[in-house]
Amino acid sequence: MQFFIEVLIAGLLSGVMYSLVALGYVLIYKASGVFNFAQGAMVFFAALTAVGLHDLGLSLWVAVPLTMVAMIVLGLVTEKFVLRPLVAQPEITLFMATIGLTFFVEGLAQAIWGASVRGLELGIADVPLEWLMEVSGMAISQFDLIAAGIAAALVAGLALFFSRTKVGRALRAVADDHQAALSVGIPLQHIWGVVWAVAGFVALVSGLLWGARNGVQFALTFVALKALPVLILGGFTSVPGAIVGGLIIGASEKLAEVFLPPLLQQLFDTQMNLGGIEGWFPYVLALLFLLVRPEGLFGEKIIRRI
Amino acid sequence: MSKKSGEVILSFDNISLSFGGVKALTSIGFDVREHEIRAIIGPNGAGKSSMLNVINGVYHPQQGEIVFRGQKRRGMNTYESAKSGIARTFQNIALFKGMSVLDNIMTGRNLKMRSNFLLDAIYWGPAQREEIAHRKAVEEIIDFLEIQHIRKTPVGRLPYGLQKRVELGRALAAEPSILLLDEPMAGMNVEEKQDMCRFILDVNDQLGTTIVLIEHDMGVVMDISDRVVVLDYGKKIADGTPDEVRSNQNVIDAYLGVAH
Amino acid sequence: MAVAGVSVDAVRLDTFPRLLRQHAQLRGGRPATREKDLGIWQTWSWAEVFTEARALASALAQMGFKRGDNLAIIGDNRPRLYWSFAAAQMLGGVPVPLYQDAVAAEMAFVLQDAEIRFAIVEDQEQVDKMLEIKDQCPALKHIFYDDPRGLTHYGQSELASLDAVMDQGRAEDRLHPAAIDAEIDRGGADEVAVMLYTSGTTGKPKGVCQTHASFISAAKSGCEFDKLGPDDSILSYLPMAWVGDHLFSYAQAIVAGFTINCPESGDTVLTDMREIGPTYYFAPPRVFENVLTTVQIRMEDAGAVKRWLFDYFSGVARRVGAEILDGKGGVSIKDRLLYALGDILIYGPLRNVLGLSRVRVAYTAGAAIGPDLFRFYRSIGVNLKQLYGSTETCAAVCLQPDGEIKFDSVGKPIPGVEVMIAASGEVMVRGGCLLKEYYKRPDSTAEAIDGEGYFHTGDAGFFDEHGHLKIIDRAKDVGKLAGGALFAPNFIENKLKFFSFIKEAVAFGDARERVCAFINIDMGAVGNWAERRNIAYSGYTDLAQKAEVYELIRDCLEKANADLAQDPMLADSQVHRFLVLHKELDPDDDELTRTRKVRRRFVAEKYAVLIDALYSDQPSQYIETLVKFEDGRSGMVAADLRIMSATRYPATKRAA
Amino acid sequence: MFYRESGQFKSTYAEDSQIFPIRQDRWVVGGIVAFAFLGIPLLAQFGWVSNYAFTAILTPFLIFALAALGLNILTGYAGQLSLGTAAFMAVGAFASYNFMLRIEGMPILVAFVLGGLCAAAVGIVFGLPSLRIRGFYLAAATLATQFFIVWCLTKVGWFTNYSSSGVITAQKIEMFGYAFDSSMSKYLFVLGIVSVMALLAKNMVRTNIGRSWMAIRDMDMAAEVIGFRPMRTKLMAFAVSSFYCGVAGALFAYAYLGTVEPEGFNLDLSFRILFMVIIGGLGSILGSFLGSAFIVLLPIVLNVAMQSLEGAGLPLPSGIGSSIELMAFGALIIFFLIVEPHGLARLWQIGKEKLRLWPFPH
Repeated sequence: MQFFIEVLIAGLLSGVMYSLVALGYVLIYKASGVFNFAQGAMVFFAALTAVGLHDLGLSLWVAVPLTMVAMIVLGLVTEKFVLRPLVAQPEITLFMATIGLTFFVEGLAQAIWGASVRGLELGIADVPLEWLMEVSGMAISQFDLIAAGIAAALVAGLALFFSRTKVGRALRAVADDHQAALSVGIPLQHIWGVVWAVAGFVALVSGLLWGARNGVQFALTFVALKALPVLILGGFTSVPGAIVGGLIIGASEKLAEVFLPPLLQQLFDTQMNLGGIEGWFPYVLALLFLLVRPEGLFGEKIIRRI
Repeated sequence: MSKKSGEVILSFDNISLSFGGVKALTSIGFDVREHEIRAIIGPNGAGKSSMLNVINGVYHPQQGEIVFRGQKRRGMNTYESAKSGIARTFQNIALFKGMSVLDNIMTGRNLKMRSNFLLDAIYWGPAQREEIAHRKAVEEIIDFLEIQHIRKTPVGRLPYGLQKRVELGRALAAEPSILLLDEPMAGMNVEEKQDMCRFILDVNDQLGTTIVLIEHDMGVVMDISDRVVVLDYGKKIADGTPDEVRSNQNVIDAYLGVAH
Repeated sequence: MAVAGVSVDAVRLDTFPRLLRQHAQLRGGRPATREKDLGIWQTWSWAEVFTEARALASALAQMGFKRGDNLAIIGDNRPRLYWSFAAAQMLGGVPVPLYQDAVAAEMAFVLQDAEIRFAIVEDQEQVDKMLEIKDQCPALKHIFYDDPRGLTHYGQSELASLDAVMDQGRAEDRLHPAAIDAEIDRGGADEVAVMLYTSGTTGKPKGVCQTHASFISAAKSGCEFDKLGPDDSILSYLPMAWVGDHLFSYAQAIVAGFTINCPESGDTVLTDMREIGPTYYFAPPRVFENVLTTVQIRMEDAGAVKRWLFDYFSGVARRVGAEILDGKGGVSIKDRLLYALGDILIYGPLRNVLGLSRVRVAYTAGAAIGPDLFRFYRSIGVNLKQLYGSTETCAAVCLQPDGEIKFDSVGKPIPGVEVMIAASGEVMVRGGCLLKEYYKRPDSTAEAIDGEGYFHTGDAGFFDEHGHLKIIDRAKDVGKLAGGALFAPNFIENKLKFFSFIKEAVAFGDARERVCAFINIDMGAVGNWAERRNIAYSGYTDLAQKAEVYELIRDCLEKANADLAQDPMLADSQVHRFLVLHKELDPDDDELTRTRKVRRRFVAEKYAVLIDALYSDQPSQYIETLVKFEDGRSGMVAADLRIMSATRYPATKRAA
Repeated sequence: MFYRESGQFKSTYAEDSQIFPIRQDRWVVGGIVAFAFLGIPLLAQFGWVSNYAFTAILTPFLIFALAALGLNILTGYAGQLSLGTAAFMAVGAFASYNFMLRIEGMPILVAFVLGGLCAAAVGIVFGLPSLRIRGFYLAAATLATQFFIVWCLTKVGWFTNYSSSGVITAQKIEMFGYAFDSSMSKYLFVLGIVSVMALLAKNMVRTNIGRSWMAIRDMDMAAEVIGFRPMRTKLMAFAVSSFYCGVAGALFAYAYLGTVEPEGFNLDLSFRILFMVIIGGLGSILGSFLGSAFIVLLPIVLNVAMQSLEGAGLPLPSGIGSSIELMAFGALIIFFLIVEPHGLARLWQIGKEKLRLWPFPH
């Protein structure tokens, strides 16, 4: 039981960070109706750039802001050269374009910083919290906790940004209806610029956290990919959805990873190693979920009219 | 004209339909006779399209009863209704943009096609023979609708009026016993409207097809239809021959009600 | 095929039905008729055509169609209408094709004149006309329609669908196969084979009676002249009532046994032409002109490179194309190579898109053709030639032999035809191809054919040094200017019409001291020209009166004047003043004949006020005119026409 | 310009509905096929076509073309976006492997067909969501296929015949006692299969089944109303598509690599195929081939380019090649989507139209 909770918590903690990545997708989707497949690549790019600069001898306090600048530039460039020419194209076309963007950004990152794995030290040790150990005997990573904390803070911040600020409201208007937004004089291009910048920022933070956790490497893009099932669960347009979805995915995949293999082994009574379930579990979960609720947890039901 | 119309083949009794509390149709009841042209008219949002969608099984009424060719049913699915000889066109053109006029109309005959995908893949013997047989039938329709010159043009490139014609062609290709037309003349200029009227009448008297058509403005419909049912806010407010309807007070009010 | 009862004299192939029967026997399987229908070229073999015609014939016979009866045939070029000719002829009857675009009233006259009892028509449109004039033509008892579309609810007793009729006929023919053969054998070569009504530039139409013998001889000599055989094919798209179409699409097709192809409809002719790629082609100059105009217009939009290529190689072709086609020597190797290259890059593709790539022989006639136009087609490798003839002569008097092509002559008399120039300068013809008579018009027959059996063509012309006939004008139109100089209006008008901007022109000057002209602009060419200069216009009348357009037309006129000045005989015929008409001259308003010849006198009377204005010196003249529209309605067109004068040039001796 | 269509009229519907109604097209295509089957081997005899050309260009080109064809049926014709192509290829490859392995005297072609059928079955299962969801929801869902299948193949030893490394070595290709072991014979083997399957695909897309796919793609509501059953149609698309991918996967293992591991069929491969389809042209058989040729040749061209750069004295950091390749791919995708969403096939189409109308512009 205790072990279960331990796993659960660990899952939830990484879940929070999934939500963070997922948030990047939601932001852009809400604002420009684009499903930005490249978000993962942006995470990778951000992390790699930060680490790269850091390794060049800059302190993180310099490296991170510089990276932020880079991310904003990347965002603006993307908006101008990829999305604007494709405006009013079917969603699916835009989606494919962002797949292209993914490759480009990944390539770019590696072309600049090389393909080797780099470690990132944020100065937070990835060690279990002693006091918790003493109290309950559960091993919960201090790093995970803090990371989750940061993530949570950021999520909350963005939620506020959406609901309170002028830009945030403008964003929602844009998301609901481009034409209307235009007609009330909301500068679309400007808004999109902002959004891509914010998305870049989110990518940076998640990149740093994940990077510090698993090392900065190509695999980051797969972590980011996990945001997809999160979105499918939570719905592409809902911030709370992203959060809840993230937690569900995080928790479930950890649990599956730990508790499924024994089950399966009994089931087929084999001794084979069934590790790595977390590699696919979220997707299958999402897939099954879709069969039940195509519009996601918080997405609104689509009525087909003719 | 109505001399030609025969038995009742389709009748509705007390049909009600609502979307999440919003009532689209409230206890509608009327019938359709074989070989007649039956018009459903009414101001915008009167529930005309909903009615049509109920007929060919896109929507399923919460209550009420549909009797089609003597058998009762609560509303069947689109496939069944297509199988049973109901074809339709759509208010905003629903052609297959990526395909040529010919192919679009060919799709209308899919229910008459027997060959399976393996034969198709080999394109040998029966498959080819069938394809050609249906091509001939489709060419008859193309000839009938006078669209020979655009036979192989992708429909996406066609002007609105012609697209409407092609859509009619696709519906006709199924050789339906009942043809549902959802605002066949919407957005057409006078000339196009005249053509469309001509085609509708020709279909009706040369192929004997029963036609149920929706029209938003009364003008044209009154000339070509045998009987007219008038809806307003999802309720039936009149039913009868064009003249009866024209002189019906409710109808006049309803139409005066909506500014034009 | 019931060949059993064929008697000895049946083997004489001197009537069309017998020729047809022979084709059915010799090349029964080969294509005789094609029609673009339901998306493909439906094809009928000679055997099928023969049986179809027999079926129709038996049906007609059953319904009391007798030897000597006339059968009206009205509609676009449709296979079954062509077969109706044969069907009527099988029974010794006379097919009478009418212009399908004629209005009911015009048809009424012919139906009465020819005492029509049977009419085979294409579709609802024609049926409606028939029913409209039924009461004026009490004789008309049977109307068979080819296309039942829209006719299902017509109750009239006269009406029957051709399908039904022919089914009945087939059954009958199967029962007594010998009957039709017997009828075919009874036919004689000197019997009237067809009656073609000449719209005639004046007065009521006259029915020209042509015998089997004359049309067959005309067709034969034509086919031998150009070596036409069973492998040739032609696009049949010109009015069936026109002698040209009857000669090429019926007489020659049956004599030589080649394939005729009927287009899907009037407006798909160009595409159908492209698909079929006929080997033998006939078109009046106006068609060639339109095609060239569209070519030029379409090339305007082409990219710079393409246009350069086109212009450059057109230049090469203009220089040497015609010579190469005529196989004349004296063309340098370089030019030959260039031409070959041009053939790959431009001429070949051009012929291809125009559907002319397979054409062996193309003819034009019915009006004078512009030298540039003529040369253009020859230069891109189309063997375009001119012929001279008329309804009364089966359209076969002179042909241009290969290799001896001159744009300003109509060629040499064909074998079996003798041509003589009367003192008056009128061209007179004698030979096998002459008409038998004008139907029920002995007076005009006598008028047209003199004692020695010469037919007076009414054209003025002369033989040049190479024995080529040159036609300058209608004899009766040739007049004198007050100054005494020769005035040949058509000659002038044609010169003007050779400009792509000018569609029609009417020149005046007989017994006047100077020449003035009406102009009809070519809507297509001028409209396009205007758009390129963003001159907005609402329609013909508006465009016609634009100052820019007048300038444009004046340039044309001055070019023509310069040209006329070259010829001492015609130097005085240079145009002084002109105006652009506010409406297009139109057959429906009787200003043109159905073959689009100007009804000179009629026009002169109708627009007298304008003529006076031309000869006064007022700058403009108001006029309003009643016009008929396609749908029979009519309305007023009114405008204030500007009048402009054109520079003239002193007569110069042509530099020989 | 080279077209001479005048006189090529059709007097039957059979003629009119040929795959290549225009004679000149028939000649060209015939020529190309003949060259592929006879010309290239002949040149090889004279040593003008190297082994490298066969193993590194021609054979992979054909195999990828087949896979692209498969994906194109699903995405281009039926409008169902999938990111799991590689997984279906994997199923095909490993299924064939096991059929060959476990059934005595299994003819190779039969094994391929069975492999394809297994892929089709899997395709149907993972196609089920397409009945409820569309667009990139579906795309995301198909990732499940990708990861789950590869995981299964890696973890369940039976599939790889318990090879410790998880790598399998494909059996020899033998038919009627003839062993296809030379690079050229393998090429011909692949060519044969691909040509046949391309023809079959072409026939499918121009007949009712193909029309049903396009109908669903263009306007599913209307398609349903005129009697196409969405479930049937979509699953059929998944099945046929997966079958093609499966066979392609088998060829990938047997005729191209020889030894493969499940990881070889990763997401990256799926994307590669997707790009072929996009660049080649959605909804075009020809496009699949053009796209494949493009993607196969691009890295080679880039390599040559970079070598020449180094030759010119601009040494590039090692390993940057692959990154640049990635960027090039990405950039090209975006470029094509912006400039010509219908890909090379459409460009080809336009060019052809121009030639047919030459010298006229339109």
